[in-house]
Amino acid sequence: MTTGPKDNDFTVKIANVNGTGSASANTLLMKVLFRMGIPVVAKNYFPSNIQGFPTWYEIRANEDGYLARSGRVDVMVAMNAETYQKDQDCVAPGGFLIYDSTWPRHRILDRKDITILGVPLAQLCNENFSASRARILMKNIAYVGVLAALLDLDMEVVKALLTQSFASKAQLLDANQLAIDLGYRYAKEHFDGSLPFRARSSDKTDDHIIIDGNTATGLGCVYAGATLGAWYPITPSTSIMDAFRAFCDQYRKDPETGLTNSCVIQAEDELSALGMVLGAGWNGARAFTSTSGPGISLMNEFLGYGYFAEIPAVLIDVQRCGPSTGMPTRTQQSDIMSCAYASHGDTRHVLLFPANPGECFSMSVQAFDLAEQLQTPVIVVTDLDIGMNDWMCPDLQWDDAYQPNRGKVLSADDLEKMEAFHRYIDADGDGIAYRTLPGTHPKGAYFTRGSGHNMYGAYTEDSTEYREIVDRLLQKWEAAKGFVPEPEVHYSEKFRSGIISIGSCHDAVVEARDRLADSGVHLNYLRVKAFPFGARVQEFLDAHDRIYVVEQNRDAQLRGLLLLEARVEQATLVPLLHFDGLPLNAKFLVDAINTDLSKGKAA
Amino acid sequence: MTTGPKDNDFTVKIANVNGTGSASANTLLMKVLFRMGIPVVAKNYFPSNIQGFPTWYEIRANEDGYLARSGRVDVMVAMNAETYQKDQDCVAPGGFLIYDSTWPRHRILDRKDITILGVPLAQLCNENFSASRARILMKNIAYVGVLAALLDLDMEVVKALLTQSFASKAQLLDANQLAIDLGYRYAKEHFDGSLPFRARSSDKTDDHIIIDGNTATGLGCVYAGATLGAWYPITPSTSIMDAFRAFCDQYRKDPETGLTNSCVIQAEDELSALGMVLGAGWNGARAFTSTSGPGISLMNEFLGYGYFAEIPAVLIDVQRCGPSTGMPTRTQQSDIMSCAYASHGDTRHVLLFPANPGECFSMSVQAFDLAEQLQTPVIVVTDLDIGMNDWMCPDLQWDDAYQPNRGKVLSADDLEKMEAFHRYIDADGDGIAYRTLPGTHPKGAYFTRGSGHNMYGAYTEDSTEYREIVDRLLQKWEAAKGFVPEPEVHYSEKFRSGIISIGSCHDAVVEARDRLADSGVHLNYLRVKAFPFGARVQEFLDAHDRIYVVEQNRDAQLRGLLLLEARVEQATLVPLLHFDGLPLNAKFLVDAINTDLSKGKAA
Amino acid sequence: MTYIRRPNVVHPDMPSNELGLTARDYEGGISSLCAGCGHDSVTSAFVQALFELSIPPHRVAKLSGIGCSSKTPAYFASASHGFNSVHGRMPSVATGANSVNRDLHYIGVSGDGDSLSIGFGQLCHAIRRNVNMLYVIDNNGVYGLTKGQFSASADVGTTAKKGEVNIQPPIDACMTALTMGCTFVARSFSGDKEQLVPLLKAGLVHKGFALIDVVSPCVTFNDHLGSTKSYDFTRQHYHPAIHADFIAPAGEITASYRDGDTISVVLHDGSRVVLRKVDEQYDPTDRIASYAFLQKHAAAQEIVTGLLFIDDAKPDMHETHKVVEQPLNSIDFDTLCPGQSALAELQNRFR
Amino acid sequence: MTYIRRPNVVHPDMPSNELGLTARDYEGGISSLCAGCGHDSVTSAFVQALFELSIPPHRVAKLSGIGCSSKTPAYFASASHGFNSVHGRMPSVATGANSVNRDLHYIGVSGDGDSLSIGFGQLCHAIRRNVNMLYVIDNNGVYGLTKGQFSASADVGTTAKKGEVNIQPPIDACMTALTMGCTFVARSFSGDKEQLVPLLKAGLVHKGFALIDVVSPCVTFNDHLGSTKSYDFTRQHYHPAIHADFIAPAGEITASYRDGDTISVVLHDGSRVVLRKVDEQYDPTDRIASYAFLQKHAAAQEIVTGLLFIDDAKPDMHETHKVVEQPLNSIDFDTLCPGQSALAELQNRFR
Ligand SMILES: Cc1ncc(C[n+]2csc(CCOP(=O)(O)OP(=O)(O)O)c2C)c(N)n1
Ligand SMILES: Cc1ncc(C[n+]2csc(CCOP(=O)(O)OP(=O)(O)O)c2C)c(N)n1
Ligand code: SF4
Ligand code: SF4
Ligand SMILES: [Mg+2]
Ligand SMILES: [Mg+2]
Repeated sequence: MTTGPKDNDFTVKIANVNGTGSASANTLLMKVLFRMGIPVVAKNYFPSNIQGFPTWYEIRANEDGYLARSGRVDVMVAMNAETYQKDQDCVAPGGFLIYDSTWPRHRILDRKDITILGVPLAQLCNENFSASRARILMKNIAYVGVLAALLDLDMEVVKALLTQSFASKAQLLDANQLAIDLGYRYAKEHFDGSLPFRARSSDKTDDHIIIDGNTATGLGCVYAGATLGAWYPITPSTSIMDAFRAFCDQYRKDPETGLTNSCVIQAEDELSALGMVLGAGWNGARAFTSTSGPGISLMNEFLGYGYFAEIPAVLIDVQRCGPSTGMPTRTQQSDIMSCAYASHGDTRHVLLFPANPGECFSMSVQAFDLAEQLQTPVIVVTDLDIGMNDWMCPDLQWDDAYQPNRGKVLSADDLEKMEAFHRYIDADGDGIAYRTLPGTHPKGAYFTRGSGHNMYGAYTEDSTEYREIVDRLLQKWEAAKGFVPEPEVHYSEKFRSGIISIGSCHDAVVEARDRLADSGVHLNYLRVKAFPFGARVQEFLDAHDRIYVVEQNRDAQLRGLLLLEARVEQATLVPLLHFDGLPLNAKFLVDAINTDLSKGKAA
Repeated sequence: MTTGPKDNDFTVKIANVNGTGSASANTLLMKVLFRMGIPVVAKNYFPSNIQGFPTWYEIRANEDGYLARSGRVDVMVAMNAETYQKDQDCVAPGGFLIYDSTWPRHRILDRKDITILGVPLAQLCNENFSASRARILMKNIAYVGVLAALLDLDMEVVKALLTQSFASKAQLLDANQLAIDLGYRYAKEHFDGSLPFRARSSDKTDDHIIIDGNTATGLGCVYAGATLGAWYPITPSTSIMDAFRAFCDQYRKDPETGLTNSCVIQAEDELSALGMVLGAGWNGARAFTSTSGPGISLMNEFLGYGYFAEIPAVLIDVQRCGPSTGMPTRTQQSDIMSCAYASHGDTRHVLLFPANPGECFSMSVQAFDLAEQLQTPVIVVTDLDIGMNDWMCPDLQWDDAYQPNRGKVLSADDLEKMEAFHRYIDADGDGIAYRTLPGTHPKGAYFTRGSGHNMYGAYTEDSTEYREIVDRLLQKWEAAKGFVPEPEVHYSEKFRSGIISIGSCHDAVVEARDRLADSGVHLNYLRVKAFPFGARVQEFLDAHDRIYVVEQNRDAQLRGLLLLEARVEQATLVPLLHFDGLPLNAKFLVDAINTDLSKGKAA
Repeated sequence: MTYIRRPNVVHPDMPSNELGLTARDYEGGISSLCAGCGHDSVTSAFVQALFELSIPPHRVAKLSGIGCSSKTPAYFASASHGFNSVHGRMPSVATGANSVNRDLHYIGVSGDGDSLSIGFGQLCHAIRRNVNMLYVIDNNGVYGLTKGQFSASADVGTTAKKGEVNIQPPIDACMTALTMGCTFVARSFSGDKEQLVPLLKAGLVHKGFALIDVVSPCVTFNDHLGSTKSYDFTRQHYHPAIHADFIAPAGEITASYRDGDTISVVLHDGSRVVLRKVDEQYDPTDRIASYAFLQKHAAAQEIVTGLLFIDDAKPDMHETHKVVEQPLNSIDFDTLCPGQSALAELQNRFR
Repeated sequence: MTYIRRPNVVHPDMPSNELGLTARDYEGGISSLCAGCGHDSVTSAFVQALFELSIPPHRVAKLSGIGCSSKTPAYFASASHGFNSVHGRMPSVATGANSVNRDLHYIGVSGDGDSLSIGFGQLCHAIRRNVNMLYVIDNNGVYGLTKGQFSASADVGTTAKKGEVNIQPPIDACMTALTMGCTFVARSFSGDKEQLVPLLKAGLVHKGFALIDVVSPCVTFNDHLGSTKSYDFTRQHYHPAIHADFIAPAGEITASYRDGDTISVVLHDGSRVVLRKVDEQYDPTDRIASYAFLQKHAAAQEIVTGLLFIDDAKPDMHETHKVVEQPLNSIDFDTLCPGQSALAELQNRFR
């Protein structure tokens, strides 16, 4: 589908062993490209252990600004002998493989259609560094030097980045600089010239940042005014709370007293984490928890409670590869269904689906507004790819005029003026009742419960009273459709076929549509941003005969939600499923859609 | 819809206060009718507390043998002054209300279109019994005497039942006999003759028993050879484990040693209960747990584990009214969706849906066979109505030739002969691999895990290896369709409209179809007995243009499953939902279907 | 049902507290429990304790799990917010609620099933965090609401109503609390209001987690002969180790105690708990000794009661987490949100 | 990765045990843990203990939760079945497995996060049931696998790698076990194989729940200065209270001990644990004293090690539940199923 690598359009993949400090080398390389003004995509494939396992890092440089992985490897840096075979296999024909030739491996590295470049990295480092840890670490920095030579990287940028990173550690700076030079010089001396595709300074990254979704989410929670983060550590969501805590320390800590305007509690498990969030939400604070699939499973009971007792709560589910413990360091979108209907009984939850770190920031703020407006748990459903990988995105923006929407909360004054307060009366006809906060006013008291209750908040086992409550909850669900963010739609009335997709599939879909358009296939596109679906999703469904539903799970869960909660025929929705744990790429979609279209023609 | 009460076709409802011993009086009344050969239906509406709350018991006598509640009250015995108003309101015009006229209540009991009969029950009992507890208890027995007179009950049967109940307690027998007589004599003396509808001895209950679903389930687990029951108490499932334990004591206890061939463990919570069942299933025993909605929510994580690690387990979910704690003593079918897809990630579970205690018995046996055949958790999804109410059903049958299907388990001999054993290889092409049990043979060892694993059972984070496993699980899912019980189908090719229903809706559907047929409306009928759906469900869907999907929840969960897992258009499936916590009745369906049909005509 | 509020007719002679409220103002809905249930006595002790402490009812938050015991918050202080959570998970809800508004009084009411089985982990971790709350376990040795199964507090040898004998050793809430570092550990009996009320008061004022394990008989399922949680058995095996008097900050010690027999602990707000030793050896400020005392008497089937251990100095959750004094739920949004200029600056880090 | 089995080349001189197996036969897959991780030492102690006890590997069932520690069952006894369950819920799985086949040896391996946070309730209830198993906590004070958060066993004042100081008081696994009625409570150190191996052996033979809390440093996240679970700190604060020697049924006491300094406990199968007191006052059969001893030394930041408490007489879960001797998973179906005639008779009750 693509035309092979060219200047500012190539993919470098680095195979390494975790625990060897390769992360900083890889980030350095990616940042150099970014600072040269070339859009970059970085994907990290790391193992679910701490040290000694294979790990890969993939950088796509791409002048056109496509943000999905390319699905192709032009340069492989193979630092892990254990995976040489596999790593060699995935290089595109005509590509390059760099390996540590301190120990030559002609027998294994035997492909004839690629160029194999040996650099004696270990030897170079052993000759130049004495400490054993430094020898390991500097090998990695040295390959950055090799790549700098081969790809024509701007050495000023490299230097500036190093200087910035090691501002306060002069010794480290020198060591790193030396390692870079070792690699750079070796390459310049032993390989003639650079590769046929190179990095050239550009201007496509102005007003952009590099950020991962979890950091952006943590930041969003700070900006939303959250004061309690309660959580239990789990990959790949852990860095959300790390970020929240760090930003609270930065922005909310009184330097004199050392006291902070917020609280982060590491709960004993996920049940407890959500219990804390519900307690805080009931008590009038903005509170959230972050977790991944297994946590969502454990939170089922409390999620149903939050729905039925109508308590605001924000959850972030950073999806990973299921089922069960699955592959904790691989990505998937397979919690969609379980988030939507978590808990026994007739229960439904409002979901938001960010597609990138920028949306993680804005949607985490929206989530708090929605949770308080609708008095219900709201789950921001993201994934490992968005959450833990470094993404390029436009600068985050904040509107200082923003004030949080706290929903229908009665003040002491309101209560003072009222004859009597009843918790679950639908005064406004939108299915949303007024609530009160503990401690506000004696008239505000009510008894929150997950057992049968009537409009007045009293316990009931009466069929009619029960129906009034659950029917109103449906009405609230309808109201929610008007509050949640609208989908992103790219639409031309000429076309009767389309794509519906979700979350981190977005960039692959964007790229695939362009490639398909190149070959005359035009597909409209809707990206769902929230559940329940609103009117614009329905319009899109109505307007098309054939819609590819692109998502990253085995069981077509988004398609399932559409069948359950919108008006559409099964045959209209063609599932396009990618679920091997790696992020989606455009080629997969282009191939799948072309195959489907040719089947159509053949029939 | 019905033509009012007549002989052997009437409904008596008794309103009382719980904790006053009314249960034995009510059961006595029901059993008298049953022994007179008249089919009966009994529904108990009790509160979620222990003492002092309103409680109702409804008996429908019905020569035709319909087993749903009638949705009508012909005779109300109003023993609870607190609910007089409400109880009076629900009597059908022309009906009767009996109350304790020790304290006359002409002001409240004022309906002119019904006959109000006062019996000074308290006074009669106070005059004849001295102990205060006896006075309370005997009031209840006394109204059975009143009803015996009014309904022409066979006093020989009454006497025989009493004698049997109090075989060893002569004093109690006398007291009860006296109380019956007091009521009987008062009625004979003060009311002229019996009611216009009476009980007449018949022969419609031969070879039938009266049993509740939970008892039948517990018995089924004994017959299936289950040796571990691990559970956490929860209404309305508790009596399953009570029954299992009692039957084990009866059939499996060595009278000499007092030791039992099975183990019942009251776990500390539901997570633990399912953990125990999985541990035992892995270790080669038949093990089960019983629970209700909140328990299913808590078991989500372990259910996903069982699915992915492929461990047999049997769960019984006795559904109650949700969401959240909901109404624990009211019935609903609202866990269908959450059972089907419990747990995060792409997870699916095999479900069985009994419609009555007879099927609770047989399906709990089937559940163990399926769980071991398919090496996966199987959930028997029943409900409070089936589980806790007394149902009339044909005698349970057992085939002594039955041998449990233990699935693909390798013996020590098998292993001895094998070169090497690998846990997840699909040798037979049906998606089901061979397993081994701990302790059998050194060659059988493998490592069970919920994290990514390959065909050999080894840990993996490799995309291809992961896909092999989850794709095979889908294949197994397909295989399951051939193993699960087929639906019950009543079918005539002439009709293009039908009903699909599930579980305890069955008897109301049967009756509704007859009534609709009376007025010329003919509907085919399919009752789903299992999930996944097999070919016969698809056939039925294909054969109809309009199908009413009858179920007891708000969100049309069965209809949802059909949309997700079968080929059918949304418009074909018309939801007919009853979810106020009371069991379904035929009138509700007849009315709803007639309304729908007349809408069709008007359009 | 709980929406039937008691008629609020106040007898003119009814005593009123500092807020001008009468005990009636601390009552709640009519109980739905069985007549004679121990839990109802605990409820009325709560009414009295809250009344005597002159706590504004709306400044109290009542939380519970699921069970007969967990229903009782509906039966006192109807002008307080209540949170009847899910089974066994109240401690986490209370922790979260407390974390964002440290200025309310938090009362948790739970049962032995709720706290020692399904909720055991949460209870222990709330104790470990020293969440500032009063946590009462209405301990009847059975699951009342699900009709009488043994709970984890059922003693070895106790019999069920139908005769079954329990062989599983019990979990002792007080010993557990001591082991988890609890800062206020007491045991009492629903039938002894004189002992219970001052304990509730002290627990309400104590800064940190105050656990009171109240033996509270279930008349319907566990009050028969053979039960070790019946009224009779409890009365017979009652061993008050230490008696606690609660004295408000302003109050004076009116009663005079002999030296050596009393220990006086000053609470953070200046109020005092005066502990009168019934048992000579007892030192309620020595965790190890208290534990040993409990173990020894448990082995002798004695139910040791009183304020068994107190330590008012340990940091509570807010101090441990270094959180500001002001309730988090009342901090201005503008204080919490760093705004656009901070965001712009921050992002230079991300280039 | 775990499917890479070590080459099974056996040195001809390798000692073999009663079954003719060598230590190699008790090894497992190659560890994926960090070089130097304490957990790997525990693994090798398991290899030695199992080898020395001559337990047929396939008669062992290894169970674990989730964490670095919970991965280790894959690294020993590859001829044993393993069950790597979900986080914190291994005790229930082990309980269920044990309930249906009492004839296997059950080994649970867990971490401090797995056991003392998410799994705390399950652990305590498995102890309470006295499930016959050996349960080892690889205790490093942090969540290794999720990269170094403090666990519930982190001591007050210990610092995280990035400098954060823990203020939350720890949960002590041994004190907890004593409080829950545990029948075998020990503490050891992954760096002291000489102490650990006999403890593992005794724990494997003990009838009932044997808990061994093994301080097992995390070299990656918790082995720095300031950590109280580092190798250095542990060595410096190590306080062996009592040394346990395990003696197989047939064996003789070869070493001679002075009277008064040793206690010998005979286990149900005739084997013996001989306890040599390092600390004069120590009595490992006195639960109350052990607890007090632990508390006292914990306050002094001393890590008391050895077999802290043993009681081999308490009924295990099978006895409590009055279950037959024969493993339930091997009982004939015909024995279990009452058959049609019983059913027919039974139903007369239902008419
Ligand atoms: C998740 C869940 N499991 C089980 C139940 C059923 N249940 C309700 S109350 C209760 C036990 C209550 O016992 P306890 O806490 O001792 O209270 P008591 O009724 O004895 O006062 C149980 C098991 C439930 N409500 N939720
Ligand atoms: C339900 C669930 N929550 C969270 C996690 C993430 N998680 C994996 S291991 C672990 C902690 C492990 O700590 P510990 O038991 O001490 O083991 P260690 O790695 O320190 O040996 C956590 C929180 C998980 N796997 N499952
Ligand atoms: S069942 Fe027991 S605990 Fe529940 S209300 Fe009745 S007496 Fe109290
Ligand atoms: S992270 Fe720590 S606990 Fe985990 S393997 Fe490495 S050293 Fe061991
Ligand atoms: Mg109780
Ligand atoms: Mg750890």
